[in-house]
Amino acid sequence: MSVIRTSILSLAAVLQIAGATSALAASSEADFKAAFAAAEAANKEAGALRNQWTVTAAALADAKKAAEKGDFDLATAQSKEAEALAKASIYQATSEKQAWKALEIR
Amino acid sequence: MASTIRVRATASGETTEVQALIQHPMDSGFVKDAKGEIIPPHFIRELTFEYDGKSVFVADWGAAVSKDPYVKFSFKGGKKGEDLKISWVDNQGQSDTTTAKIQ
Amino acid sequence: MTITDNGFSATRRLILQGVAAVALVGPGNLGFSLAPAFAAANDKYPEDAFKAKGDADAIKALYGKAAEPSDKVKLDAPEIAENGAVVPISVSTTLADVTSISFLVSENPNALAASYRIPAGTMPSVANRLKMAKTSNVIAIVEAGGKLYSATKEVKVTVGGCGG
Amino acid sequence: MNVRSAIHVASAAVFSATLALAALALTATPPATAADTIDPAADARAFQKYFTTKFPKLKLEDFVNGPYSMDEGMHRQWEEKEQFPPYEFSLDMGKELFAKPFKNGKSFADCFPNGGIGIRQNYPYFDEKEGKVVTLELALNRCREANGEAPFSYVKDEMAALTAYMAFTSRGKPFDIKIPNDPRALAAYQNGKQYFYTRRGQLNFSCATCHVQSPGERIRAEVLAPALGLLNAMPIYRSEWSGMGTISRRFTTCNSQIRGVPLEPQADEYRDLEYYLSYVSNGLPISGPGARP
Repeated sequence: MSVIRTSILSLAAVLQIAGATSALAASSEADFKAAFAAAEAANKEAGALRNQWTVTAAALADAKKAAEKGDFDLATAQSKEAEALAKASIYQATSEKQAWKALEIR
Repeated sequence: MASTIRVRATASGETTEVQALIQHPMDSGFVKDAKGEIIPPHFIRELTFEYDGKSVFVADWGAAVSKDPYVKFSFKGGKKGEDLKISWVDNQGQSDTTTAKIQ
Repeated sequence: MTITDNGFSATRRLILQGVAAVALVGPGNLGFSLAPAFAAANDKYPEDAFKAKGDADAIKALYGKAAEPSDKVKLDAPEIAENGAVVPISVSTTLADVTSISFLVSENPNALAASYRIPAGTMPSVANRLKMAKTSNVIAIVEAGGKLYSATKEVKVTVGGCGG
Repeated sequence: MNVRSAIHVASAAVFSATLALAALALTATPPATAADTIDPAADARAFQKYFTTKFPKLKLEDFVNGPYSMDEGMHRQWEEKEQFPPYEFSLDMGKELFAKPFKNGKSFADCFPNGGIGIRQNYPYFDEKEGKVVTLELALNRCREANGEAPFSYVKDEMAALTAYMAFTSRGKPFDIKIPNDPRALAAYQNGKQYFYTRRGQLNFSCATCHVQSPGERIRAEVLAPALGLLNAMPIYRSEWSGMGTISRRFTTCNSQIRGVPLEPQADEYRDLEYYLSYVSNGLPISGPGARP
C-alpha cells in the first residue's frame, strides 16, 4: 500500500508546481467560457451515465457567480475544478461497471 | 376535523396511567425554513388534564418540547368509563380540547 | 435542524421581556413586582423562567431557591440521543409531597424545557420527549415538601448521517 | 488571489488524481469470478446467511427493526417511542385517504387486489405487460390518474400516509416478492443488485458500504441498519425529518448525503433497487410504518 501512497504524494508535488505557474497569467472571459463549457460537457456526460456528483453542480454554480461579478480568474479556476470533479464521477461510473462485484455477498 | 389530541388512559388498581400524543409543530423560533427565513415560535404553552372537575396534571411547556409532543403520568383514582378532559393552548392563541374515556 | 445565530432571538427576547415586565408591574401583580414571581407553586405560566438562559437562572426564576442533588430522583435519559429532535427523558422519585417536576437542558438556548405541576394524588413521575441543541447536561428538578432536589445526566447529541 | 486559486485548482486536480489511483488500485485486484448466471434464490440464501452469521444473536425477524436491533441504547429509545409512536397521525390520515372516494365515486380499494388490505408484502412486483417493476407508490398514483385525480408527491405527506396504512394492514406478513420466469424480470433484479453494490457520489460509497460492510457501526449519531430487512418498516417517521418519508425519500436523501445527484423518485434504477432489496428479504415480516432516528 505504501508504494501507492508515495506515488500519490510525488504526483501531488508535481501538480502543485505546475498549477501555481500556469495560473499566474490572468484568465480572460474567453478562458472562463472555454473552461466552463468543458466542465458542463463533462458533467453532461456524467449525467448520461446517471452518475453526477452534487459538488460538480455546486462548483459550476460558484464559477457562474464569480463570472457574473467579473472575477474571471476565480471563475476559470472553479470551472476547472468542476471539470475535474465531473471527470472523476465519469471515471467512477465506468470503473464501477466491474468493480461492484468485489463487494457482492456470495 | 379530527382532534389533535390522542389519549390513552388506562385504570389499573387504584391508579390511572395517562399517555397523550398531540399533533402540533412545536416550532422553537430558532430554526430556518428552506428559503432561509426564521420559522416563528409556535409551541404549546399549557396542557391541562382534568378528572372529576379537578386538575390532575398541568404541563407548562417551552420551545424545547419535541414536535407532536408526548407526555406520560399517572394519578390515583379514575375508573373505567369515566371522563378525562384534556386541553391545550399555544403561544399563538390556538387551542384544542377533547374528552377521553378511561379504559 | 439548523440553529440561527442568537442575533434574532436576542431581540425577540428583549421585546417579550419588555411586554412581560409591563404585565408584572400591572395593577393585579403590583405585589409581585419586587420579588421574582414563584410561578411554579401557583397556577401561572412561568414566563421568566422559560426566558432565562442558563439553568441556574431558570431554576431561580421558577422556584426562587437552589436544588440539592439527591439519589431519590431517578432521571432516565439516553447516553447517546438517537436524534436531538426527539430525546425521550423521564423522571420518577420516592420523595413525598411532590408539587412540581421540571426538566432543563443546560446547553439549549433557553435551559428550561418543561415544567409540570403535580397536584396532590398525582404520582411523582413524568415521561416526555425533548429537543436538545447539542450534547448537554439534562437536569431533572423535583419540588417535594417545599425543598428542591435534582438529578443530572449528560446526553450526547450530534447530527446523524454522513453530512451534506 | 492568483496563488490562492492556483492552490484551489491544484488541490482539486490532486484530489481527482488520488481518486483515480485509488479506484485503479481497487480494480487491480481481480474481482472474484462470479458465474454470470443470475440466480436470485441463491443470492437470497447467501444474503440472509451473511447477516445471520454476522449477528448470530438476532432472530431473523429482528432485522426488520434496523438500527434498533443493533444497539441496546437505541433499542430503549425506540421502545419508548413505540408506546405512542409519532407516525400515528400519518397512519390515521392514510386510513381516511384510502377510503375517501375519488370524484368519479371509485376509490383505491377498486384498484387493488383484496381491496388493498394486507397486500403490501407483495410489492414491488414485476409487471409482465409493462416489462418493468411496479412499486406500491407507483400503483397508488396510477390508480389516482386512472380515476382522473392528480398524483401525489412520491416523497412524503399523502403518499407516506397511504403507504403507512397499507403497510399497517400487512404487519407481520412475510415479504413475498416473486420473480417470474421472464428474462426482463431477471434483468431488473440484476440491475437492482448492481445499483446496490455500485459506489457513487464524491464520498464513493455504495449502499453496501454502509448496510453490508458496517451495519451496527455509527456514522456520527446514527447507527447503521443491516441491509437485510431494510425496507420492511417502510414508510418511516424519521426524527431527522420530524416527519414521514417513503422509500423514494430514503433513496434520494441517501444519494445526496454521499454527494451523488439523486435520480427522480421512482426512476427505473430505484424501482429495480427496491425489487432486489425486497426480494432478498423474502420471509421477513412487514413492520411498517416504522419510527427511525
